[in-house]
Amino acid sequence: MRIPGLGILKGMRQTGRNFWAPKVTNQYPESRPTMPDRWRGRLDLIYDPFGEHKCEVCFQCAQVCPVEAIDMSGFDSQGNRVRYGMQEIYDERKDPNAYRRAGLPAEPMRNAGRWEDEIDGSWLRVVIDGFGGRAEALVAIFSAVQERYGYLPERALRLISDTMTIHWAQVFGAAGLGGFRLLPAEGHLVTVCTCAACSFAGGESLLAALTDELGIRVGETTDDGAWSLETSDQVAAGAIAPAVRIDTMVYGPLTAEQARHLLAERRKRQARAAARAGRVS
Amino acid sequence: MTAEPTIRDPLEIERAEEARLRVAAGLAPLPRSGGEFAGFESVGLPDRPPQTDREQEVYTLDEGEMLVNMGPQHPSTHGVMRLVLKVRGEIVVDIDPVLGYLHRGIEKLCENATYTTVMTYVDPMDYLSAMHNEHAPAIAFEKLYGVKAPRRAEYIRALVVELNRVFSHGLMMGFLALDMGGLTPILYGFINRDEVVDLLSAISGQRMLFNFFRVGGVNFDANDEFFSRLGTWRAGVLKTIEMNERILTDNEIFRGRTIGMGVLSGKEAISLGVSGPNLRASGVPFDVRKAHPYSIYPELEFEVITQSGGDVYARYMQRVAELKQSIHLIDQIVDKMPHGPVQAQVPGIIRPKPGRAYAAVESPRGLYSVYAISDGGPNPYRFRMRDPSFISLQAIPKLMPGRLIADTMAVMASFDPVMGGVDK
Amino acid sequence: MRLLLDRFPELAPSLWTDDDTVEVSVEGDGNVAVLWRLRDDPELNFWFLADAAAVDFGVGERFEVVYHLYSDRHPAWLRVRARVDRSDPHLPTITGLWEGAMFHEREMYDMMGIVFDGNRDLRRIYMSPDYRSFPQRKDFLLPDDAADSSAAGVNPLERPETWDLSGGSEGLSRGAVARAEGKA
Amino acid sequence: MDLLLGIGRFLLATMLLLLLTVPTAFVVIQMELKVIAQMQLRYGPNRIGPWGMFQSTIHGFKFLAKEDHMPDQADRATFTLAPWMVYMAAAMSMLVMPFAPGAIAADFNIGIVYFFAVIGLSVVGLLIAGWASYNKYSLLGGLRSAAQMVSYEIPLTLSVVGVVVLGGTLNFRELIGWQQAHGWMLLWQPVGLGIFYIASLAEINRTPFDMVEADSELVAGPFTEYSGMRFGFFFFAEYVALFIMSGIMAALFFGGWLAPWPFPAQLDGFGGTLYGLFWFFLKSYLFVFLAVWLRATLPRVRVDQLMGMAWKVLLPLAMLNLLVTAGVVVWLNL
Repeated sequence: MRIPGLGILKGMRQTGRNFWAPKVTNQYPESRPTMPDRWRGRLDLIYDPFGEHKCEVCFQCAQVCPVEAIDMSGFDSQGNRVRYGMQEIYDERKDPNAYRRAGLPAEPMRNAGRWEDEIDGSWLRVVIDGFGGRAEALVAIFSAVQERYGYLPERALRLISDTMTIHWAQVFGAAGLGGFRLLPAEGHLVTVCTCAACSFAGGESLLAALTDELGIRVGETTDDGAWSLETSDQVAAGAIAPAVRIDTMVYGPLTAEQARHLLAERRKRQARAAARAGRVS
Repeated sequence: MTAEPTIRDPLEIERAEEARLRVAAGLAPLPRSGGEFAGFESVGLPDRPPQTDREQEVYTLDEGEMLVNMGPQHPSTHGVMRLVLKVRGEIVVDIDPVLGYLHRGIEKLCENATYTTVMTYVDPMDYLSAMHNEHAPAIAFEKLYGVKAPRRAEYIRALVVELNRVFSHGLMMGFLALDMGGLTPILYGFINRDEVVDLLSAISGQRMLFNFFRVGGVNFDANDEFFSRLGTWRAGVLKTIEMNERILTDNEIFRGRTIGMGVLSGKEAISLGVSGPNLRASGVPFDVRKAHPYSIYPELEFEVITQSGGDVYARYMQRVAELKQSIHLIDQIVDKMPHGPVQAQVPGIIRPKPGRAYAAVESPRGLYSVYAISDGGPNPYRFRMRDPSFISLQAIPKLMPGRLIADTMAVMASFDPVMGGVDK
Repeated sequence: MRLLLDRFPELAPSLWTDDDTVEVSVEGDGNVAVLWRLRDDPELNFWFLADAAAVDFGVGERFEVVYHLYSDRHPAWLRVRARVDRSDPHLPTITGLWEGAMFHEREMYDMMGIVFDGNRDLRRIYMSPDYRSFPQRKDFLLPDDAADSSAAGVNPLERPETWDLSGGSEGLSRGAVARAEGKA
Repeated sequence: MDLLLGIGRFLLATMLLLLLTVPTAFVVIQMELKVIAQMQLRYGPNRIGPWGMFQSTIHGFKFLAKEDHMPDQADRATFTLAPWMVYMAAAMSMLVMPFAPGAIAADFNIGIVYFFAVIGLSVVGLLIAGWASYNKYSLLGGLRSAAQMVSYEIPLTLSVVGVVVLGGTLNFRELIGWQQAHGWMLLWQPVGLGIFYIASLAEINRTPFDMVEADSELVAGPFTEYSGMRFGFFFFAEYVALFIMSGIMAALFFGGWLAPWPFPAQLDGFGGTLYGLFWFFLKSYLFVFLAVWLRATLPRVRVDQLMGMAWKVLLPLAMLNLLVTAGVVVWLNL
């Protein structure tokens, strides 16, 4: 036999007691919860002890994000602006996408046809096959592409990613590593290493010689646009100090004389290539 | 409702009929009548002719009936679902659940994802039991790939899954009360949930969408921080649950509204495909953990709990009993936890041999199963998920006719559907 | 399993077992009869319909509707695969056996376009009523979502030449068919 | 001259009372926010002002700042009239509220009759709000309010009739005087008190009888389509009504402004008014607290249970109570 009202009184006793009980709300800005060590819910970039961002724009986080929510941009080791993200949000894929979601027949992508136009797809596939499609050969394939186009077109990278079954972010990250250009540019890029080992081994005089030879200072481009000069402390390991990188190739150890000779060689080769191009055209 | 006049000019009837047809064919906008009650009838009718028998049945109104759209934006539809209620005054005549407002095509997305990334897609399905959502694909993929998770990994899996069940059932008590107008139990439920979720974030790094299970193991081992938090939580877990019990279980108003309400017999429940606590509340002892044991459940001691009532109160009591059973299971698992690795040697992108695998787990809402087909590629060829709340939802139109609008909410909350899972 | 073979000798050729699954195949319209006998046979007694799902094996191939059943008497899941013609996908409904198959069948209709004859409520469940495609068929492509996914490049479905849905679906279907053959 | 003075006094009193309703609503709302929060193991509002004291005030001003929206097909006149009516019903019933000796705005002979007549007006406001909104939820809520309030009015009034029979007066001041002489009505009419409390909760749509705006079923009942200050009026009226019901209960059953001990149960002069005010408000807010406590604990009852309780339990009980009271009064010749 239940006495009516007793259950209600039991509940009211509970709430009444809780009226005086200590509260469990976390007063957020004043008292911050201690997150577990494994907590990976933070949405900011981590700083190192020197106050620099620890992020190296390697795109690995963007790669593993399953819903492709990460859209990031930054500067690679050469100071080029690099970006990884879903382009279709902003441009060409949007409209057909919307059509398809609505169940309507979609127009082909506006830019889809340009993939093969912009780059020579069949040539690239031959190159890839030549390296056996191995992931280790990625840098060599990049070199070949850059040799041909002067930079790494995004379409080529996409094609490499597709053909070699390497994730796009990895391909793109590798392309950002050293010496590769992601934007069309004229001429060659000469990078002199300024790491400690190279400086001790004569990097300063090497830089002076190159400045003298090219007639430009660091960070500048010659008037005809053929040569640019810059410095970096990440060109090569100290074993080949002092080192110079011309485009993607790293040379070293070099003396000032050898550097002048190297430049002269490249100029000759360039002239020959220009002459051949002239004949063909 | 004012009755329409029965004797009318035939020409007027014809005109009205024509106008209705034009509306049905989409040629004319819905008429905007004035404030008279008859005007209500036209609003809410679908703007196209009914297609199926059932639709005809629901959307044809008799004298004095009207349609009420409950949702997609409504305080108590547990997410975005629309219930079209056909009511006669306050009495529900028929219900048509309209789904799809949260449909994300997760099955299709998973068919385009690798086996590892599937785990992240299934998390937000039934967001109150994310661990169970990951458990079923993990088992299925392990079957496909022919790898077994280490024993410690299986124990950790069972542990987190039972923790997840605890907070899910605890929240159900709160939601049920909230849908009946009780404000407090939901907050006590959330106290418990917050503690469990902190615990789970100590082991997985995330609070809600854990992404913790891997093919062949789990992402992290349970560390000291986790176990120390688990001990603290275990000491106080029954407190919040008992608070809710004191407020609800003996409350006369609560009992008056739930006992005898929405009675689902065992036979009906089986026919409707209702599973899990809802089925057991109808007296059918079917628990996947016992019926088709997976993981380490054969090694644990527990009984299948059933209730005899089959009504809302029985479903509530079933949740409470299972919650305590889960805590009991957690104790056993922690006692028996072996040492060893937590992840088998499995590459990041796996390509299982062509084959098929079916795996089912007991989620807080019932039988949650995965049917995966591999074609040898890195993505599942077909990835099918059976979400229990999707199927249980069919019981609501069966139970409601003749009841009041207010009971719709109570009955629906007693089935504890989660729209993320229903809409996939 | 022996019992199953006794009762259904005609299904013997399609029998396939796994460590926890027994699988049989039936031709399209045989599903109701087989499932009915499976459910009501006192010794088999597969009383619980655990799942009903459709699988698309690509253009030019077939659909399959897969039922998973459970029985107290047997330790394994029973999987019944019913073949459906892809060009004319019709199958008798099993809502007469299990009412709960209603939502399953509505979902299959919505996602795959399989028509269940006799179903009283066969309409779209997730997509809007005026929607025209069947999203989970393999020839329904999602280039926008898939091209950047971590599996991009390995999936032939996402090549740009197959993006045009209206005409050029051969490119993709070849791949899908090839893979379906490898599996079936 | 007397007439003019009377009119002036009346105007002043009504003005004061109208002005009083707003801070009353603020205090009651603040109490509800804070007390429920405490019972739910939360802190409640604690950012605006010291200890979050001005949260409800900000709520009130927020209503002023919001867009005033009216549905296209709403009936404009009645839609506008409804909040006004509900608010006036609550505010007008304050007129007979016996705050303290000398602090009754209108000391009618038939104060109790007036009170029940006026507070019942709010049902009309809710009904037309539900009808005018052109919304099914509103309509259902409006009809629910009509059914609920009309049926609870009867046990409510019957339970008070017992008090009136015992006290022999319809005037609040005299009733309190009677209670000073004979002890609080609580002791004489415990059954009447129970019926009155339950029925008054239903009359002002408080949990567990908040069927009218049952937010998990009817969104917000008749208020669904209201926004801005119109909704604010409904909102305020609801809480003012809660205060009024608590005050009336204090006056009828708990001795009104009387202190709980007889030594100086009431004082004379201006100090006496303050003394009375103190006790009256203390008692009223205790009952407000009780109502809030109930709201924090109980789920809502269902419509049919609600009506069943009114007609099957409360009404016979109230009749019986009246019968016994009247019999005792006649028998003892009180």
